[in-house]
Amino acid sequence: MNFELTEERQMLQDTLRRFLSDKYDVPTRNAILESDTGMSVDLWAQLAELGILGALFSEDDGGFGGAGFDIAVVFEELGRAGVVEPILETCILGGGLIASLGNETQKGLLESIIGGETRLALAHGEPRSRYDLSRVETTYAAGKLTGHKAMSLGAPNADHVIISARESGGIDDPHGISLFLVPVSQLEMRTTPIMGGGTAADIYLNGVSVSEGKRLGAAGEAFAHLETVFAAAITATCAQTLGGMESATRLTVEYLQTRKQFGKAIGTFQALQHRLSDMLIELEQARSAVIGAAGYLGADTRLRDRYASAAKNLMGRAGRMIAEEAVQMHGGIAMTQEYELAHLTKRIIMADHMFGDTDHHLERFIALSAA
Amino acid sequence: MNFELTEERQMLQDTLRRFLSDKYDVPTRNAILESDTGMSVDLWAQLAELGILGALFSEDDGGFGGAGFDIAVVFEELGRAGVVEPILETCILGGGLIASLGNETQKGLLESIIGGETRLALAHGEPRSRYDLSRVETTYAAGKLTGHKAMSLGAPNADHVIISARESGGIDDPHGISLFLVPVSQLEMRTTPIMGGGTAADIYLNGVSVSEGKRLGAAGEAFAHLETVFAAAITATCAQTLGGMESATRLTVEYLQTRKQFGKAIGTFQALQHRLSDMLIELEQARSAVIGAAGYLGADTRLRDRYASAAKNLMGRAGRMIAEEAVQMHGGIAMTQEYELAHLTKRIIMADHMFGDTDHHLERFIALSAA
Amino acid sequence: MDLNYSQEDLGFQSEVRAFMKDKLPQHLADRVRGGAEFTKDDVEEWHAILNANGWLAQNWPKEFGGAEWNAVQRHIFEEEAALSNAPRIVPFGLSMLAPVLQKFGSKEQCDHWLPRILNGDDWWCQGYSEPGAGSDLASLKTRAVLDGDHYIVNGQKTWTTLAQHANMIFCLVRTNTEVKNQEGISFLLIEMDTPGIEVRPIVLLDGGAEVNEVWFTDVKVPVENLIGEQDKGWTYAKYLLTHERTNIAGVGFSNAGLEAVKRMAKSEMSGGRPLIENPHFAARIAQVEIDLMAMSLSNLRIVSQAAKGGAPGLEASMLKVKGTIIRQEINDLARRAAGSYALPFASEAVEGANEPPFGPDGAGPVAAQYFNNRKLSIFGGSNEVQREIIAKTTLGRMQ
Amino acid sequence: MDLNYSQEDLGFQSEVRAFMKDKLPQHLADRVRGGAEFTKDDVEEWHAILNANGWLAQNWPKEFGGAEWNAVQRHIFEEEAALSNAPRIVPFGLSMLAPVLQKFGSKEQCDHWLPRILNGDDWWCQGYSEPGAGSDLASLKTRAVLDGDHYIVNGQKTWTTLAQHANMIFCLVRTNTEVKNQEGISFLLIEMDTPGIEVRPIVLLDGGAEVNEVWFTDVKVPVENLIGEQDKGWTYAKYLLTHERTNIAGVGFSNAGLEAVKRMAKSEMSGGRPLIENPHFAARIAQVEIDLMAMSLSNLRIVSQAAKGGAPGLEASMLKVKGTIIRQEINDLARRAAGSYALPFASEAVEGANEPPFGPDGAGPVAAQYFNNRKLSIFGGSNEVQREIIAKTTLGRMQ
Repeated sequence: MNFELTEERQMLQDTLRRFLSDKYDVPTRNAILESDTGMSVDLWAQLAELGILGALFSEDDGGFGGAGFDIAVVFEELGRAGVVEPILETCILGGGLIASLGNETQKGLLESIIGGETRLALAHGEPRSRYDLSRVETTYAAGKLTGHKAMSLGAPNADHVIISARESGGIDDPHGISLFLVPVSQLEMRTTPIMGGGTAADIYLNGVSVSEGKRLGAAGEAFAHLETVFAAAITATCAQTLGGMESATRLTVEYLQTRKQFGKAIGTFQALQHRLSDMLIELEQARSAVIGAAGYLGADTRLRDRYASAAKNLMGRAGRMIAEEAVQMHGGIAMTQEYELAHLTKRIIMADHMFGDTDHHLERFIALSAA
Repeated sequence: MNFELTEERQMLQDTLRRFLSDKYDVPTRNAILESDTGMSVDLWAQLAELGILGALFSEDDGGFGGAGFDIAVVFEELGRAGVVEPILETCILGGGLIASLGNETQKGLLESIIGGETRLALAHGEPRSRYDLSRVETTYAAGKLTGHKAMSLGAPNADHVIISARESGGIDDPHGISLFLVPVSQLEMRTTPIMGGGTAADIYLNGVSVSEGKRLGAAGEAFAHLETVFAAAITATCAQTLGGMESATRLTVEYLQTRKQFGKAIGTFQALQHRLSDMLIELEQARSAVIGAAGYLGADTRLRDRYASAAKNLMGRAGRMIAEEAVQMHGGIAMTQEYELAHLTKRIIMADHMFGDTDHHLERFIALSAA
Repeated sequence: MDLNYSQEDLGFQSEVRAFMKDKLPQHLADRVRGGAEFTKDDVEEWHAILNANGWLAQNWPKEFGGAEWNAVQRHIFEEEAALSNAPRIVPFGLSMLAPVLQKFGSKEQCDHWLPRILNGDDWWCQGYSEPGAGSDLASLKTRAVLDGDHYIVNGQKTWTTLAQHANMIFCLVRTNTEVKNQEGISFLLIEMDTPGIEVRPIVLLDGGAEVNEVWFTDVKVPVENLIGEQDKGWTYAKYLLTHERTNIAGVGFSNAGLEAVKRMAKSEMSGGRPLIENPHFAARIAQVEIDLMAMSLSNLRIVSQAAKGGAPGLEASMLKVKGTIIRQEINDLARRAAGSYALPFASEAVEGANEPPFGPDGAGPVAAQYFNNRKLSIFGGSNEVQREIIAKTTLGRMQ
Repeated sequence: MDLNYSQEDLGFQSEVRAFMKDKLPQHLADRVRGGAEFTKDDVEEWHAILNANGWLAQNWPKEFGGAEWNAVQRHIFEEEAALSNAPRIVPFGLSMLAPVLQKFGSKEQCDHWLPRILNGDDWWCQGYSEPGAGSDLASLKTRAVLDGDHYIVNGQKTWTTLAQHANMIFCLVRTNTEVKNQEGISFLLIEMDTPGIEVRPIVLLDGGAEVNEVWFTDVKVPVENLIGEQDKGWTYAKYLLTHERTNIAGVGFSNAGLEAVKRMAKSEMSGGRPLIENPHFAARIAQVEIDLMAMSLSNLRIVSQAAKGGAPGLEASMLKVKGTIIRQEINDLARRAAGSYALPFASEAVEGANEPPFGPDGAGPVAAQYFNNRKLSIFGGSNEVQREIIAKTTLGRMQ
């Protein structure tokens, strides 16, 4: 039993933290948020150069990490700084699927992903699927993709989108789902910035011609791989949310120390002290939940998914509590877009709408516990 | 719209409050709790004489009340004083069923109930029924009752027990349930004092001979009447719990005003002030919930049951919150049996185990809302 | 006790229902239902419709052209308005400034300003909050110095709602620095186009810009725009704050919000069934509905007490806290119901753009509303301040 | 990072498991599972079994006959003990007094008292709390006045756990009233059969009598029973309080408690199905289980830090608060699971009576445990005191 980071990961954390505190300050981020694309291509290149993207891939895939704790370390730092670039979409989802399913040609993309030249997205959810991973109505038949994909994260900035479609089986059958790697130029999409930064798109597939060669892996066999990258995506999201919660708590502590009302620092008010201590306790719970998800990411699927769902449920609850309490204890200033906490709050809360929310993962945890 | 008590009910409230504050002080109650029967026959006679039992029956049945707000006023006062005598069991359950189902002979009992000479109990729940009102495994066939009744409240002190049994239908069919009025001498029971005061018994019906003449109402038609008296019993329990919550809150306010720590009254500590205000807010919620249950007790069954279930669910949550916070803010003293709060706390919490708990009524509310 | 409305109240309720049916323009109701922000024109249109019916100044005495409704009638109107998706009445002139004018203003001031409020000639905003003051309102620093027949005002107000639409602002200003905080404050009416006033929008975390900073640099205000006596403004301010508390529980908003959540939960699917049949989501809805049912009764209890002349004190604070908890919980349920369609940053799309929102009906504004309504427990006397009032009123003085 | 035990720790775990299997008497495990209270004999039996294996004094240095386990080993033992339904080790002599003796006691005191603790010759209780002191421990009033070679002790202690079994008590007493509260306190060992001592049981709200008042009237205590220096007792008391915090999270108890709830929920029926399949009950179980999983990892993090010599400060307070919240929530679930069979007042029935409890297996003690365990957040440094420590440590000094 050991809860210390390896030297390499410690270095990764230090490097990334220093880089982001130098290069990703609040004005920079606000400029990115207001830009047309909602991301910085410059920063993307620098992160790649720094090896941050490579840390998310195994050595076999051309990286130097890729384990649960690598993901946790990187995304916790991204979350602390409120980074909005589509790293999770590109590396964890897109890259993860190519690494696990791609043939040699398709795997060729990994180098340019790690190098920062290519970005990917996954289009899996649909208007009626909510968070159910196996519910896919989009079809692939006679070389054409037909359906409607909902809120594909990062698609507006991706070069290729991986699209899930059903080739056989009933509407919620885990078996029969395939993935196709489609250049973004072939897709009709309606894009939107999302609350808390980043972009997403609804994708309308009106019989888009896609050759069988674009399929990732065997026909109808994608589900287990989707589950695997979702487990990693949940870990990454939870770590990112943890980072946001840390920053929100830090800002709250500083505010309590400095803001005065009725002639005293508001941190001297006992009611706020007790609420702060509850925030700190939940923050420790959240940290442990992320450690659990990361530590069991490589374990057997039931153990992995049990810890992943536990983490996502706990982050949903603890994240909401910390975000709301941080705002409330700040008062009006936290309501303004320009104050750092506003951005962090939005990221913490909106993470609940990605990869299954608090309730979804509670149900999944119950199902996995009964199994 | 009018939220003031009628003059008569105001008088009833004043009379009962004065009587209980004179005659039902803590030493008296503790003596009752430690007595073999767990109740005071003297007090019972005095309550009857005072007209308290009569206030729970309509004029047609020989009383002078019986409406929702009569029940609410009486039981709120009983709850404030932590009265443990089986008034609910005798008047609301037993008396209520006889009034609504009894033939002329059976209704003859009402006078002696109101007069304080007869006590009743209902034996309906079973080990596997939990809180489902229509689930009855006990049978009545060939003149014999066979089955096992769980935790019949007040049965040890009753003269007659009303026993539910199935004469037809499936195990959870609302139709097919009958009620029988059985002298306690005929019953084999195992009795126990209950947490928070009062008594209960498991009743073992090993083919007890009961003539058809003991049936209340028509064969198999008791269910709707059971629902009606349960709605009244829920209203009474909620009002009683409200009274307990009022007393628990009052004790907490007094304690905060007088108890000193670190040289100051603990009521000056802001964290406790804020928690007290949350207790007070929930107390108002609870008061409104009781008003809702009482006010709609005579309405159509869906409206009645919706407000009854809403009240029972809210009392379960608010009651737990107030009981636990009152104990926590008192500290050690509240853990001692002799302190008044201990008794009130137990009554508040254990009410959650009568007539359906917080979760049961949440489910019932959902079902009634969907209907 | 009687939980039902009197015959008279029922008659009034029918009248309000008929009015909403006949007079509320569909395009306004649609905007409310869609969660849109309101333009100045929208508000002025609705105010004019109400005024034509004599229903705009609901709590004003008849002598000033008001409807003089009692608390129960106001409650009925608010309930029906929320269920009909009527726009909210903008309160700054009507229910904040007007009661102060009527109680403390001169006859000239009343004659001049009150009709202008009714007719929509003036759009008022409120200059109370200042940066650094927060819940400690009396520590305000904006100075007004008497100079002949004018005050010269310097300082800054903040969180000024809809100042971008306003041509008038009523302000608390410090006219005396030698005395204790609460003393030495005056209540001034200021024209927004006076030289030296600058309005800067504050963009809120949901992207909306409903509040502003208002800066004053050597702003000249005629002395006749002083309300009551100089240095006595705190008395008027407190009077205003108690009047601000009408509809403090927001029952109507919660009812309408809960209905919207249920609508979305009926159409959204989860595991092949409507979300509303999911036991966990159904439990969340039921729990907040049960709390809301109880609070509605609490609200009616207090309303009916107020209708008889009782002054709600402690109870108003309790309703504020519980009311905001419930509204915020409903906002949280709404964002959950929308699933991934809560993600779009829809603020601009909602306000006037032509594109329809993403996802199911009603999903467009849910995230923005969730974030925006964090304000409910912060502004208008934070929930912490309310809890303090509740506890201290109950506990009394201790050492 | 590595969430798994080392090979060495796994070996130790097997050893503990084997020990529990072989040496834990069935009748004791049955009593734990049934939620029964323990007699003096039960405790002495279990202590003797552990002592025979060298496992009674787990945290004592080897020189005093201890096992000198590190934090991870202690954690493993606690986890296995809870899962095997082993009785709790009574801590007063072993993990509260002994560390103080070892650190501050004289050689004579160690030589005399430590072996007697191991052998079960003495049963110690703790004389800290006083009526009126509560969380403000240092305001204690029990006086000890030096009179030749004896102290004369007068005063009252309260909440003295299991004093009815004890022949010895260690006490904080005031030896100097001229100085500040924390100064002027001394640490005395007192024989319970000294004339002038009276033990009065306090019946708790669940009917149990595990705590007592201890009254002192002119009790003569030889000066050689003073630990360390006179008036320096507060230092020793604080040292003891940090040592009291082993297993502060109570993970083992929570795991065992949650298992018991699940067992009952599998056998109890609701709507014709096992209660555990009821979505609302399942959600409650899942939520607390998720919280417990996270807290177990927090606990391991702190344990592994402590095993390397790091001193848990803030973290211990966090574990105390969260740990008690979780345990109390599990107690609440247990009473819900039992349904109406939570009603019987079972305290006496459980302790020794022959009649079986009412209702399903395990239902007997659930209500009593729910009420009794309200103490978890009150005693041993209330959760309010812990929150104060957490916040103040984090915020530092402010004006």
